[in-house]
Amino acid sequence: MHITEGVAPVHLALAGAAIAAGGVAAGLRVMKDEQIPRAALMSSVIFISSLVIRLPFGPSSVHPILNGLTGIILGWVSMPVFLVSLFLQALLFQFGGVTTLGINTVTMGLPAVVCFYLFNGPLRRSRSWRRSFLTGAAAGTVASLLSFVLWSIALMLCGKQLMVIAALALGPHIAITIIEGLFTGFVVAFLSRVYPAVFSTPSLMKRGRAD
Amino acid sequence: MRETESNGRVLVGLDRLVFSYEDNAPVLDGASLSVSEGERIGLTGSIGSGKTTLLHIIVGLIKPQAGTVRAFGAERKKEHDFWEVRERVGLLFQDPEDQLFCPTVREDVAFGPLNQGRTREETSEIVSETLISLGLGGYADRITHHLSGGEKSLVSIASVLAMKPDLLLLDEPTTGLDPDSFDRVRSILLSLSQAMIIVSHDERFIRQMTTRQVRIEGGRLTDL
Amino acid sequence: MRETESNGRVLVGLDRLVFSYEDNAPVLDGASLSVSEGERIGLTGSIGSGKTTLLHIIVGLIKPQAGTVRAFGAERKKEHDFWEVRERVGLLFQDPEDQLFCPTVREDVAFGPLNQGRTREETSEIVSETLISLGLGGYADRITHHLSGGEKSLVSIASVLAMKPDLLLLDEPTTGLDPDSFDRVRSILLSLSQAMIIVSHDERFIRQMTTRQVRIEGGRLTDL
Amino acid sequence: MSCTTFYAGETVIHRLDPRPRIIMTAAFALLMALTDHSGVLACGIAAGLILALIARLPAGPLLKRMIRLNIFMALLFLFIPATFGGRPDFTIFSIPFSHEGIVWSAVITMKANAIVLVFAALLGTVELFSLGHAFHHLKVPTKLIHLFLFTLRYLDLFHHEYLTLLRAMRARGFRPRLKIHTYRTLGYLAAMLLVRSLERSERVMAAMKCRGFRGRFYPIRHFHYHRSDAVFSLVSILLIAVFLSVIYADIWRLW
Repeated sequence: MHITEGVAPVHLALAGAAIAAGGVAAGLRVMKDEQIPRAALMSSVIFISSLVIRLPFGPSSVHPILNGLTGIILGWVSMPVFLVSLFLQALLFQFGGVTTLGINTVTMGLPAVVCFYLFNGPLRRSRSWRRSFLTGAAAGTVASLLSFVLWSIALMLCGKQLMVIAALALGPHIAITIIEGLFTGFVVAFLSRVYPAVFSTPSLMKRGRAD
Repeated sequence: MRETESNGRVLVGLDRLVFSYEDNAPVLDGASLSVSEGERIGLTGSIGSGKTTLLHIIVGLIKPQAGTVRAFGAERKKEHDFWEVRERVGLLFQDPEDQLFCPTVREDVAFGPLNQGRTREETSEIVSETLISLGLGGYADRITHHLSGGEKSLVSIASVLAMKPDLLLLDEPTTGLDPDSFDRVRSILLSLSQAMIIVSHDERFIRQMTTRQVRIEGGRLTDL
Repeated sequence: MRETESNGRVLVGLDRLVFSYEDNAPVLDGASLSVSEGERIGLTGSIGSGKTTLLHIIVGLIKPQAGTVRAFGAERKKEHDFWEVRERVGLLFQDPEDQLFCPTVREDVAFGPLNQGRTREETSEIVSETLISLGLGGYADRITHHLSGGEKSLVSIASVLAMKPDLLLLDEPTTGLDPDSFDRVRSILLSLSQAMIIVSHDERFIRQMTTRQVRIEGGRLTDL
Repeated sequence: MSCTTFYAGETVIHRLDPRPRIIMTAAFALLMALTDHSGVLACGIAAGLILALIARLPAGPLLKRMIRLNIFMALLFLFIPATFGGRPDFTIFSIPFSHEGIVWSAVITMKANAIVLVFAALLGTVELFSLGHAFHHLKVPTKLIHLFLFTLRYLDLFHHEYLTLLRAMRARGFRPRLKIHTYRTLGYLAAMLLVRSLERSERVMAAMKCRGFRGRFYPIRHFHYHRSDAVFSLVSILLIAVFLSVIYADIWRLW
């Protein structure tokens, strides 16, 4: 779900960077200093998980995207979290790239923010395993589809002829979306059972810990 | 239990294993051990002497650089050779936190049997049986992560026993337990009929629990 | 060190503390303790008995539901009452990974002094001093997460000592250490002149290191 | 982790101040994104190769990166010329491959390779934490930098926790298969890691408070701008200026 290095012409790279900068600034404003460790440690786990977890898909496997999950938990803070994570991916593995960093942050981060507004409230009110699972699955699905839509639009703006690539990716991406939904559903169901406080943003510092 | 003789069928045979982590000096350097049905072996040795490594080699989580692993009548080399081994050997990790990852106790205990290919009904029966036999009858729907340290230890034992293994590998099953949980774990382990290897640095505990004691030192095993 | 008498000024006084996590049974239930200058107190008790909780109450990370905390001559109740306490009490966490959150050793050791309001120059001097005194002279620019477990323990001790605390609270300072690091930590702790509370379940270690032993059981503290 | 970063090294490039390297990489990347001039792009690739040689980037990992990048480029060559329209260069199975499509794909491929080479040689050679500190001096918001530094700090730790849990799952007979059970198990694994990260973040925050943290960070790493850095900056600026004049001279002529 990345726009590859070099594909974006300069005006689009800059436009992407500008939109991303706005979102990141909003995220940084929401995040208080004492929430930095929490956001960062989660970002660490999200980065690791999306790299190492392989979800079986036919004879091969896909990596989870996890932006629906990130969005439900972190809201606007997802924007800086994805900026950091995409920068690291470009630096360490050459996924995405520098010129497309802004665009990719937007295609990953904006759907996350949308999921926060759509699903965080319902999830907080959810009392049953089933409902939490369904809400999580919906978030995973919506985020994955939205990312695909934004990615296709970005691709098309890079060059109309790239529509072929987007069209080719549609089939596999639908399968990926289904898997992503299932996976996110299980993660969210687990969290709402074991650690529901994770969905109520500011109040995480008050829980103590026994030895 | 203590009087069981080690004259049963050989379950696992390790022959001259060599293993080192990256470029360090070998942890195991010609280690050999054979475990027979009904045997209860105590494995002692100082920190970093390779006790845990040895257990992990038996179930193929670590592959030795030299030497052979035989288990249940066949030599085991590749990852898929160990699939059967893992279904018949129960490994209890040192820290229950490393072992338990499901939301509820029920799901954690059911995880092994489901991997063995049992149906939902069989599994749910095994889960209740196992929990009841360990005195954890009311725990099925408790959230694993919220249990106390001692309770987590008991649940992780349950999750291993639910696979009905022929051989148990127990890595420091009692460290950090409060006296009550310690007594409970001890009497559970004494009541089991499976062959087992118990790793511990508590030598008194080892002498009480096992029929044969082995010490690991300089990468080799010697009977005590 | 062992002969130091506990007749100094009282540093911290805990009086009939009550604390429970959420709706569980109280972990502390009338726990009282007083620590004087130069005292070295060993605190033992099984897992979950409230040892860590007690240390966290002293520095105000956890607020007790009843009872009083006095430190350095004043009662401490609110978050900002504890700011001064935290600058004079060094708490060493059980897991060095929690304590070492900065990228490099230098930054980690400097974190406390900078927060205490020391200048850059003072801080950099304190950092080198502290590291050298612990035999970590060449470590300043090492990347924290590349250190070995033993090295992490030593650096986290350095990061606490750099604040020049009057009282040290050490939560299981030796668990998981290899024999070499264990000896190094032990001799460092023996060489310090500060008052300290050492939490450990290793009773032999506690007897060696401390002048007074206290056991926590059923939420209360009793001298041994 | 299987990171293919290149900061282990002792070359001139490794010793340069990270700040001008960041600025020059960004400027270079924008320049490459700006131009379609094949001469400039070829020079860009040459510059990238020269930098990679000077930095002595290990061939294996670098090749792996370049292949990863060029798989997408191969896709472009496969599909774009056939669907681009315009004057066909040749036909395969009566599908016309258009000249414009081939040129377009080639331009994109050159841009991408030039940027990736320079990026790897200039930024890939900065130790990651120094990169964070350098960003601080370039006025990137402090919160973002601490987010970056904390994320980095705990990557290895959580990767290790992941491997530990996965090992325990394998020990109990788990093998990934195309089954709901697999997705559920891996979902629990990720969720468990998140719970652990949250609990650890509380302990980290507590440790920070204990050492007097009241919401202010003090970064202390400083860099020194040496003569070699000035030389590097000057050469880079000159090169970029030459590229720019070529590009604009070209546009002018087209005009």
